[in-house]
Amino acid sequence: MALTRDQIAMRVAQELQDGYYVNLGIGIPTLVANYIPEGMEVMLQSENGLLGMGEFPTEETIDPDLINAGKQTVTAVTGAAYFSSAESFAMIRGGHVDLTVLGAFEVDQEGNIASWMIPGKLVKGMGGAMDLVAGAENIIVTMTHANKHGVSKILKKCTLPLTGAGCIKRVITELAFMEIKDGAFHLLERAPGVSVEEIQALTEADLVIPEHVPEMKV
Amino acid sequence: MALTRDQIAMRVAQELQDGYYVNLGIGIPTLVANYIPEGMEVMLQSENGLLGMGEFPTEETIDPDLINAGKQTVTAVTGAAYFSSAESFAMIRGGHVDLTVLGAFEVDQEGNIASWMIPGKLVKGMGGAMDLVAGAENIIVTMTHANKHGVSKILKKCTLPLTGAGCIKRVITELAFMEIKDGAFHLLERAPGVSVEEIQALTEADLVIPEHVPEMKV
Amino acid sequence: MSGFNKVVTSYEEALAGFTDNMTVMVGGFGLCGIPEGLIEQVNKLGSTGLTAISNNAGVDGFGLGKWLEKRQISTMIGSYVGENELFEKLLLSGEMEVILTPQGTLAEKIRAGGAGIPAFFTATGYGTDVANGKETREIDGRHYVLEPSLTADFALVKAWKADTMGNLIFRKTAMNFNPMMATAGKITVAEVEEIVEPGELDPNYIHTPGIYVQRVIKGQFEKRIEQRTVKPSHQES
Amino acid sequence: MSGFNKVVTSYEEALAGFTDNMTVMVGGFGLCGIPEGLIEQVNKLGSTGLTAISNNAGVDGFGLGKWLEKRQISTMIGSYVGENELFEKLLLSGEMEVILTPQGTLAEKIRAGGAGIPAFFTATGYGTDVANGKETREIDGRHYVLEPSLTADFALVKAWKADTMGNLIFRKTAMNFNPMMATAGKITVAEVEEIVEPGELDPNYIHTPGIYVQRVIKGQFEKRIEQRTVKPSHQES
Repeated sequence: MALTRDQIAMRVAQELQDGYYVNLGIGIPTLVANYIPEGMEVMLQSENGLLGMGEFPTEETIDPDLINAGKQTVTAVTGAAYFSSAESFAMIRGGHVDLTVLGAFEVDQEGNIASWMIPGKLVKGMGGAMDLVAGAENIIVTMTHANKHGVSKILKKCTLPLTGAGCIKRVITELAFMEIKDGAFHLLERAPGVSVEEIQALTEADLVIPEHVPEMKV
Repeated sequence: MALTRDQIAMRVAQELQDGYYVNLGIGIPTLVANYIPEGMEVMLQSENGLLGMGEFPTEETIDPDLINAGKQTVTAVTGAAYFSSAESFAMIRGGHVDLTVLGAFEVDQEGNIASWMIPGKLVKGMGGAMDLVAGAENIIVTMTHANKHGVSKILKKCTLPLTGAGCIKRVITELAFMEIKDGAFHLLERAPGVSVEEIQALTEADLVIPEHVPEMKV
Repeated sequence: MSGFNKVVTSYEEALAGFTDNMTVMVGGFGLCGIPEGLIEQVNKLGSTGLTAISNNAGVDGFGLGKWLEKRQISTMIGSYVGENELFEKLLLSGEMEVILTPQGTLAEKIRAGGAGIPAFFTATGYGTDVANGKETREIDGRHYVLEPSLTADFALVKAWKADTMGNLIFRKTAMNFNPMMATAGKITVAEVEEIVEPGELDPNYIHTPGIYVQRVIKGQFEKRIEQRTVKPSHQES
Repeated sequence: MSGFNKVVTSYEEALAGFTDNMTVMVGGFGLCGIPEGLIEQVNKLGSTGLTAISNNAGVDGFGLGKWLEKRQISTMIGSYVGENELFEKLLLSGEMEVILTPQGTLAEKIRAGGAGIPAFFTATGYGTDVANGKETREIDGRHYVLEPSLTADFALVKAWKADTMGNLIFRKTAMNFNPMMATAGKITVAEVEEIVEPGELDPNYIHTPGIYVQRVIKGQFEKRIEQRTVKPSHQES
């Protein structure tokens, strides 16, 4: 069966390592914070100037001067640090963040990602997304495999304006965990109960399917 | 009579304005701090990371963590700030320092300055001098008009390796206060008792001499 | 003399010399850390033809949203805009030009402007529309875009505390774009919650040295919250 | 698990993985704010062929002067060197190459390296030997030199205090090059005067966030003074 949003987040969380500094985008990526393995320490970076983002505040501790990149009120963990946007993106651009998780509209087999603009809709802007995809060595994209009409978003070539070129290596959808290399998607894992054929059917890109495709453990 | 080192500093100090942020180089420029006009406030920037440099400490207050760009132990005034070398040169390069005073081996009528290297002698490095001359809008060079053999250092063209190109506008020597513009030195003031002819004799550069050249008041 | 006393007591003084068609940077991320009173004053002045450099463009009726209402902005440079409906209208009608800039590139362009760096290379935006018309270059096997720096006639920033000499400290994530903008304005005006005497701020922890700041004014801040997210008070994990 | 505990208790651990021919940044301005114990340890290791990036090169018998004695440096990148006699010898004999770099350019090259900026334009050095062989460009009527950034295999920095997670604060002008270098090392080792628990450093005034720091060691510092300048104690102005 296709993964839920939370299950996608759970699978992403398995890629975390103790001591990782991680930037989580808005949407499913944010949920990853709920599934950090027991006893593992991870520091969340929020690109508006916070390393060590904590959970939401209570009504008593809410502070308008302490928000995350989604403009939500948050808290800071012990050992956190605040800094300017320039410093924050120095961290990101300089490759100091260990893992970045973010959503996308489309990805393609060249590692391109489109995540910020749909022509014809109001353009709100890329925010920090272009910096994140250009700066991070280690990116996981979480997205749905196809749109509601069954049109694949795992493509040979992105159709929407790009957020970054040649920068994506790993993608998790509700159906599959895939790696992009040598100009193709490689199927690493499938969602429990989802067949390789179902994945193949919803994948427009070249998909390399190994003999054995294990099921995800979520 | 030719100005003393202190008199040169006194003349430079007349160019200060209340509220100026000033960077003073090593040597005569340092002496300018002793002649800040009564009641005028000036903040001294030291490029190793201090805005608001104070006087030397006492034996009791000496602090190895608090030095100036000449590596001398100093103090900080009330309202000072410490910062990194990158921030310090952001100030300098970004043109935020109101006045920079520094020494030179040679200057020429194109506004070039040579102050850091004499071929054949050990090259110790330019330190912050190249950044200072490139970054400051308002620079005063203090230097001797000629060497001990009477060879002019106010030149048509510098002979030594440059510290900066086309960046110097004002020069004070023991004999004269000059402005560089339109490819020539312009004599603005002469040291008390020094004749225009004496200055002319020790100036290799093109020197524009107005009808009346007032004496400096020091 | 009072060479380093930068305190002004009215918003008129704070924005003296502000005119139509100027380029103005405005600090803040969303509505967090914005100079509310200075924004209000520009709104009162009614200056038009402004090029506004700000990460966001406020919301309807608050922050830069007010400038939109009065059609004060002709060009908006930001990374994420359009949290208000009016923005869309002005954009579609061509009354306003928008230059979308990746957030980190925007931050660095402003820092570079203040630091006398006219342009720098960044990988951000390579292969995207952001790189259109810009020089690109391969360096050590990666592709980069040349980005020119940004400066402004006025930088309007919001700080937590200032001393009278213009040394600033910011608080938590209300810092955001404010420190860089403070360095990049020909005239930088800091609106702050508290003004203290020189010496009261520890010189070791000044975020913005006073050399960058021309005017300081004490403001009143509403500090409106855009996304009020809380957990129940009794949940104690 | 102890994912963020970066404290090591021996200099061997602090410099584990340090080898010949590496590029190493060393913080400090003159002898102020140098990581004395880490410098000593590299000296003990006897690693050779090093490219050392440091504003200065120490003095005879102290700081990087010790590396010179053991002929450990093959290339020195700094802005002001040669405060010791040995330096001159090594330079003239060709045993060591020296790349003199303007101090502000050096600071910015290191910051850029840490911030993922591969190159930037600066007016500093235009028209001088520093620009030899480098691209220059006129932008808005001024001339600039393109300067590539610097990174290092190891960055050895000195801070005042660290928490166990590697958040650092520096003290007074002992800060100097240390914060930028901390961002530019593949492995950044901070030698500090005091290590405290997380939470003891105010998150609002962290100079170097722990993300940049891989190892922290508590050191003993002699803090030698190069130019001991004092005024008489009774003079009270």
